[in-house]
Amino acid sequence: MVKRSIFFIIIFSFLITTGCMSVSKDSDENEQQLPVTEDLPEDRKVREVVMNVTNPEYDAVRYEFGLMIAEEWKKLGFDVETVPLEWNRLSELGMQQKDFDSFTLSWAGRAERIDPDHFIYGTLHSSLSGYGGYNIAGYDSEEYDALAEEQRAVSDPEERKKIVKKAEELFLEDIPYAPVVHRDQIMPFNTSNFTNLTYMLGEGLNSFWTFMELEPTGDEKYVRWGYPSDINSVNPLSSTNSHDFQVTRLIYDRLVRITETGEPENWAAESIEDVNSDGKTYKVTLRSGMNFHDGEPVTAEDVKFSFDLVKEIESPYFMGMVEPIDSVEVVDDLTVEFSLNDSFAPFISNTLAQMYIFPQHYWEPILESEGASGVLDHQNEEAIGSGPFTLDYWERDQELKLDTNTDYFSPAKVDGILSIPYSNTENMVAAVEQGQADIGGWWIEPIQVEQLEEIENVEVISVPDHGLYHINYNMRRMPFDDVAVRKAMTSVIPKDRIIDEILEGYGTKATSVIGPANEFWHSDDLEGYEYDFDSAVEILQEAGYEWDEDGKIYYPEGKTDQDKENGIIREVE
Amino acid sequence: MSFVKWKRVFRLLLKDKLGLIGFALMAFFIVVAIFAPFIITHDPQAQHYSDNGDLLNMAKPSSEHYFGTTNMGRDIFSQVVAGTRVALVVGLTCAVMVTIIGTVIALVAGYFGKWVDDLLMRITDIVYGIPFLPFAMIMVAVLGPSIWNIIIAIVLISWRTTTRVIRSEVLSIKQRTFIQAAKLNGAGSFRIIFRHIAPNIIPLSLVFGSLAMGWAIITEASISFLGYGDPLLVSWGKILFDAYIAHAITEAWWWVIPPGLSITLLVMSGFFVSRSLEEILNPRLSR
Amino acid sequence: MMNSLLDIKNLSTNYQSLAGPVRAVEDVNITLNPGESLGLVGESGCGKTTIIKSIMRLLPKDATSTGEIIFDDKNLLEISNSDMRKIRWDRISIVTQSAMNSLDPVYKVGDQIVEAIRTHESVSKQEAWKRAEELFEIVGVDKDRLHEYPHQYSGGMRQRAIIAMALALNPDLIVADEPTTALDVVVQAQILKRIREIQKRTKSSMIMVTHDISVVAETCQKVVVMYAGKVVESGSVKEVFEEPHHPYTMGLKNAFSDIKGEKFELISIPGYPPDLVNPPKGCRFAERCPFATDICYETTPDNTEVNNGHIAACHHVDKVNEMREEAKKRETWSNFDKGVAHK
Amino acid sequence: MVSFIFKRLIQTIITLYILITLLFFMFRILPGDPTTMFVDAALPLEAREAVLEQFGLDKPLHEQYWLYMKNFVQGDFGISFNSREPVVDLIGHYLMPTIFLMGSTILLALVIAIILGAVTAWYRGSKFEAIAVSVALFFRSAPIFWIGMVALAFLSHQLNLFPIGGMHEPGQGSNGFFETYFTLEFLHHLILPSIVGAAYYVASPMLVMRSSMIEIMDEDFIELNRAKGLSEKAILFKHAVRNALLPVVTEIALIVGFAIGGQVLLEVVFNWPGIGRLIVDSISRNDYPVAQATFFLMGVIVIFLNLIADILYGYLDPRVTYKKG
Repeated sequence: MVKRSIFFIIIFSFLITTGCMSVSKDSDENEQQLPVTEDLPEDRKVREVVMNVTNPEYDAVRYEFGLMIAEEWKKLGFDVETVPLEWNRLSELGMQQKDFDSFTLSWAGRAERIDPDHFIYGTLHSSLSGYGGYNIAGYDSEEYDALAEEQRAVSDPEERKKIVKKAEELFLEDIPYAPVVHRDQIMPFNTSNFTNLTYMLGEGLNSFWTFMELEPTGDEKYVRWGYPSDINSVNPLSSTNSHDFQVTRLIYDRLVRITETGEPENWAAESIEDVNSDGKTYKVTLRSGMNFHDGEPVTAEDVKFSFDLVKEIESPYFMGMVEPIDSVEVVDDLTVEFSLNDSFAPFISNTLAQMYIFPQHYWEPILESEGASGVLDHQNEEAIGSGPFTLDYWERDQELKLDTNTDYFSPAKVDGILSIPYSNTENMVAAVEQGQADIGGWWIEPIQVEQLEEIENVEVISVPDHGLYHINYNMRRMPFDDVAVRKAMTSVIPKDRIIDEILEGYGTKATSVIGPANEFWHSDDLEGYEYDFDSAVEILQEAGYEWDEDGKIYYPEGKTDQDKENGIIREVE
Repeated sequence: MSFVKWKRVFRLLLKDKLGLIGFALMAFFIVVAIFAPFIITHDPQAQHYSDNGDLLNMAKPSSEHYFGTTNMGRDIFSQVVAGTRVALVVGLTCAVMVTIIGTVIALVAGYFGKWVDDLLMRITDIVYGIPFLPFAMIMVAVLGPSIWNIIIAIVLISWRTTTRVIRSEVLSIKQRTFIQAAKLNGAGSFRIIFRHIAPNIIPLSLVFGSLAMGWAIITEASISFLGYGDPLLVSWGKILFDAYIAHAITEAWWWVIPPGLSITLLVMSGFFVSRSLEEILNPRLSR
Repeated sequence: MMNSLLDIKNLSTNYQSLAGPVRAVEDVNITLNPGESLGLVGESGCGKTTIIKSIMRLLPKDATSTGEIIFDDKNLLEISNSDMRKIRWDRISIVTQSAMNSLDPVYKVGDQIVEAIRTHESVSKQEAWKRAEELFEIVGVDKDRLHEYPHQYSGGMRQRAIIAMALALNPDLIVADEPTTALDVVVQAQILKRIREIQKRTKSSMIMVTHDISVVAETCQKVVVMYAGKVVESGSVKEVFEEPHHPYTMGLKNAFSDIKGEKFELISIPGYPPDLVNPPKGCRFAERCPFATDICYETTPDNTEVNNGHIAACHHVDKVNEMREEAKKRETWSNFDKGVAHK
Repeated sequence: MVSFIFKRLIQTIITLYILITLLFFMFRILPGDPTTMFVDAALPLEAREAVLEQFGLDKPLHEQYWLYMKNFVQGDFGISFNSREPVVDLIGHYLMPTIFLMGSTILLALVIAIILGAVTAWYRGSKFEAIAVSVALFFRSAPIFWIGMVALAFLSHQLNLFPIGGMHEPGQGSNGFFETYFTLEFLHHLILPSIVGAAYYVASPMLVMRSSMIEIMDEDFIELNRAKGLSEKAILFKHAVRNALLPVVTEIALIVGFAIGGQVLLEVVFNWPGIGRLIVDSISRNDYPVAQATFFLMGVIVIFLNLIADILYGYLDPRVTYKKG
């Protein structure tokens, strides 16, 4: 009996495993009509393409719209396999090795990305299409490169904007990646203890200004700032995690800060002067009377030291910012002069507004005794800066406490900040709901908004964002090398449905790379791609693509990916 | 087993209500799994819209959607039904593999003793030292989030319990007179192991097999819950995970309770069945 | 008769089983006077142990006893649990069948004896321990070994330890349930000798449960022979064994070497005891009895007092001499075995 | 006895060595470039290589292994890729909370298990037994995270009886050991996860206890004790439970192994700052050194508790002799 029952169990389990494990039911949607050509040669058939998406834990939105778009592509006759990948893996394959067909990605709307340089140059210039570069699609156009370089050199904003627009037009024509949506930042806030809530483009409630402006209404004077993970390090010199900088920028001061509306504003710098009006030499005068948290004054020497330090130790986050700088000279106690290699339009917004001022007296001894790696490995538990908050303590994965620096030239109105890491967004939202945290510093799911708003004292802010959800096409591979394919695929992205169904209306259609939230740099007359299935078919038909009886798509005559492995036509350098 | 013994088994079963419930529950889930395509009311991955064209998200249970819908407008009832199949495949595959691997290792170690036993037991010790869930997480991270990788990870670890218990049983059986007699009669090792010892420990293996099934299902759910599951496969753990990341715990009980309860009931049926098997097969406990 | 120590009247005990109630003991009557020792003999499964457990009230919960067990004018089947606990060991102690497993493996032997003493008497630990040492002297074990654990003892020593424990409170009645079964012959003899001595010295009554009639012959004055839950013959050892009136007793006698050491051919009784869920209608021994006639299959035999105090339950006590002669022959039993004897 | 412990220690060390080696290979074949997570993707190639070199990731595997073993022996688990803090210090931050939660959970589970196991065996066949066993098996069958979720939703969100997670209310400060772990406020946070965990762990030791009790109750010495006139209570606790405990001791080591997995889920659901969360985070960040060391630590806990359980077993059961090990 026993033997027989084992036998049955084995047979049974194989019966159901060999049958498909996933269960589905055909939906009776109307198939789109495609023109049919009979007797197409098999080798012209377009290979199966892969759409990589993040797994839903990392970002449910990207996962869902990826699946949705893949369905549309299937209707066009492409064999699409959707493969969700864990973020690390996706980032390695997609962003580093460029080993992908297509994948969903989002450029977060950081403050330094308000300046168009990141989108126009950083994600599209051909020099950045190699290993690890941000030009993920592998876009390679001399005409475009020229425009991207030109906008860097022009410092007059109006002039620059025109060039940016030209570049965008060319981008839309070649469509190396498909802009999908700009997702609004939705974050929860508990109004019980604080008022005067300020938030910012791209940063939402995590912005510098939020903490500077909040005013306590009762006895609770420490803002409890929830976040779904802890920071990695309080040493900004070795950190690369953006949340680390959301915390350390409160401790360390910057010469310039980007305002709520996205313009650079002098901060620790009293004045900045483009000495020869050619964008190559800047003279910066510091505010007088600033001190580090240990009481030492902030001087021009510290500023110079900071710039030199990050260059010397190759600080991963800051290194890119100081690249355009040739040298930094101390003019007097409060004045420094920056000499640039070449004029660099985003210098103020992306360099001066990002760099921290590090105390020379603190870091120099470490650099001298332990060298660059000593500085990078330094735990920096005291975190001495000159910013509006001082570090009280940091208990890993428990909490981090900042006290308001009352000597600061523009002190915050709260007594300090408690940064509380949660194990995930769900716990963070629950904490805000329960009034155990005042600010929830992470996107919440649109579906949660309604529930949260019903709760007394809970407010949900929604900020339009200049971050960009998009789909990368790998132009190094067939069939994505063909602009007709990219155009057709882009034309069937159901942006309206994505916004309505996945984002519950909390988002705007992306027409081009620079979103409407970025008011100054956005050009609202660029129309981009709307959902239009028929025109997508037309584009493909005009380019010579054909379909068989099963609605599968075939290359134009004379083209085939059969002799190339995965249709790869260009390797990543 | 003879007819008389069957009768005894049946009578014991009737007396053992929990065992009966266990067998009934398991049979129920197996039927649901086999006929899943006919039971589901909608495609588990399809999104549903209300009459005015809006996405039907987080809808309460209704006659159209028995367990309501998810935040993406998917039918939870159909997802739970579809998840039954995944759970059973994972559970049964793991149970069979764990039982076979665990039993064979135990037989070899227990029978041959000496260095073979020592070696195999040290390996078992090492496997015991491996924290199960983190190991499974790493395995899935290494091999990719597919359900088969999860199964492999579970099997690689779970045989240890079966082996340890069965080995000691083998050791005690080895001492019994009929084994000694078989040895004296010149029976070969292979014959003694598989003809004389194995039949005696198979009942115990079955007990551990049904426990392993529960283990496997829970582990799969846990891995899915931590976000390492197969994102394209509707498993119960995945449904719970979706509910969790959508912050539906407090809002949509219909999304949280059915998959959780399904896991619990199926795993529990495994326990009841194993317990009942144990009582039937081990007269000392059954008296 | 009023001064008898133990008087079992019409005791019947049933167990529950899946197949139905098992009538393990039926209509048993036993009387034991102070200082007397009684042998309870029969094959295993005949209900000897059940009687003991009924006396001690150690039966499983699903078992039921009817009748009376009068001990010291009290019916043990009716007194409260706490009264029963007071009687246990203090008045009736037991030397169990398998001394091997009768000691708790995680406590020292001495502690277990002390525990028994201190449960019933409020004496200090030291005092109790001292008594345990004396007891060990009586049973002939080195008193240092009180500090050891049961697994460090040999089988014989464990048995002695249990005997020592059984004596600890000077009980009125000692029940020895097959005390020597698990031991080898030499040790058996020593233990039996020790038991006899002790019984003489302490003047306790004793019930010796065994399947070995030679043990009874050596140690007891009275004997009760049981078969399949019923008493088939009882009386003084001398009478019962020298003049058995029941064919089963005759057969039993054949199965053991003679009391007086005369060499006999050992003849065993073929067949198996009946199923006690559905016991046969007439005499329970009929199926295995070479002298059974139709009446034996139909009617339960009455107890016949064949001599003063000697009782046998057989339809054919009148033909006893004939049967005794036949029973000595091997063919009587083996022919029957071939199915010649009846039907 | 001493030689037994010695032999077991040697075995343990060998086991640990193999575990360490296994770990090395397991983590080296993790896909994904470890630099992906902690180096900005826009870094020039040279800078990336510098980082690889710094962590010794550019060397051939056997050299990496040698370096790795050397460091392991010296208790140097490297520096976290992520936070650049020495791994040993990092784990130090997370160990205590885990010890407290896991300790209280297992202790609670064992106490309940032993009592319930003994009582259910004693009242074998009663309604109480059926209910107790079913309830224990229900909690054992339910995914721990699900029970945690439901408990949080009901007890914390709806009824507000317990905090929704974490170890302290915000702003408790960075305190000393006693102020951190011996306050009512900490206890308040500890209760719910402990109960949820204990409910999950209780079934196995309880069932072991129960069947061990059932076997023990059939033993002759229990009957003899009854014949000795001991009260049922004395028999139950002094003899039956005491003997039945032995297999439960072996079970403790198993529960710990099992509890480590449960702990991971418990810490995630209850936002507990322990090593369970650390390992989840470090695996998803490809932070090799941390994941490796955390994993190793968990293994060590299990292996050593096995060893301790073995020795304890010998201590509790006088029958065990250590002559042969």
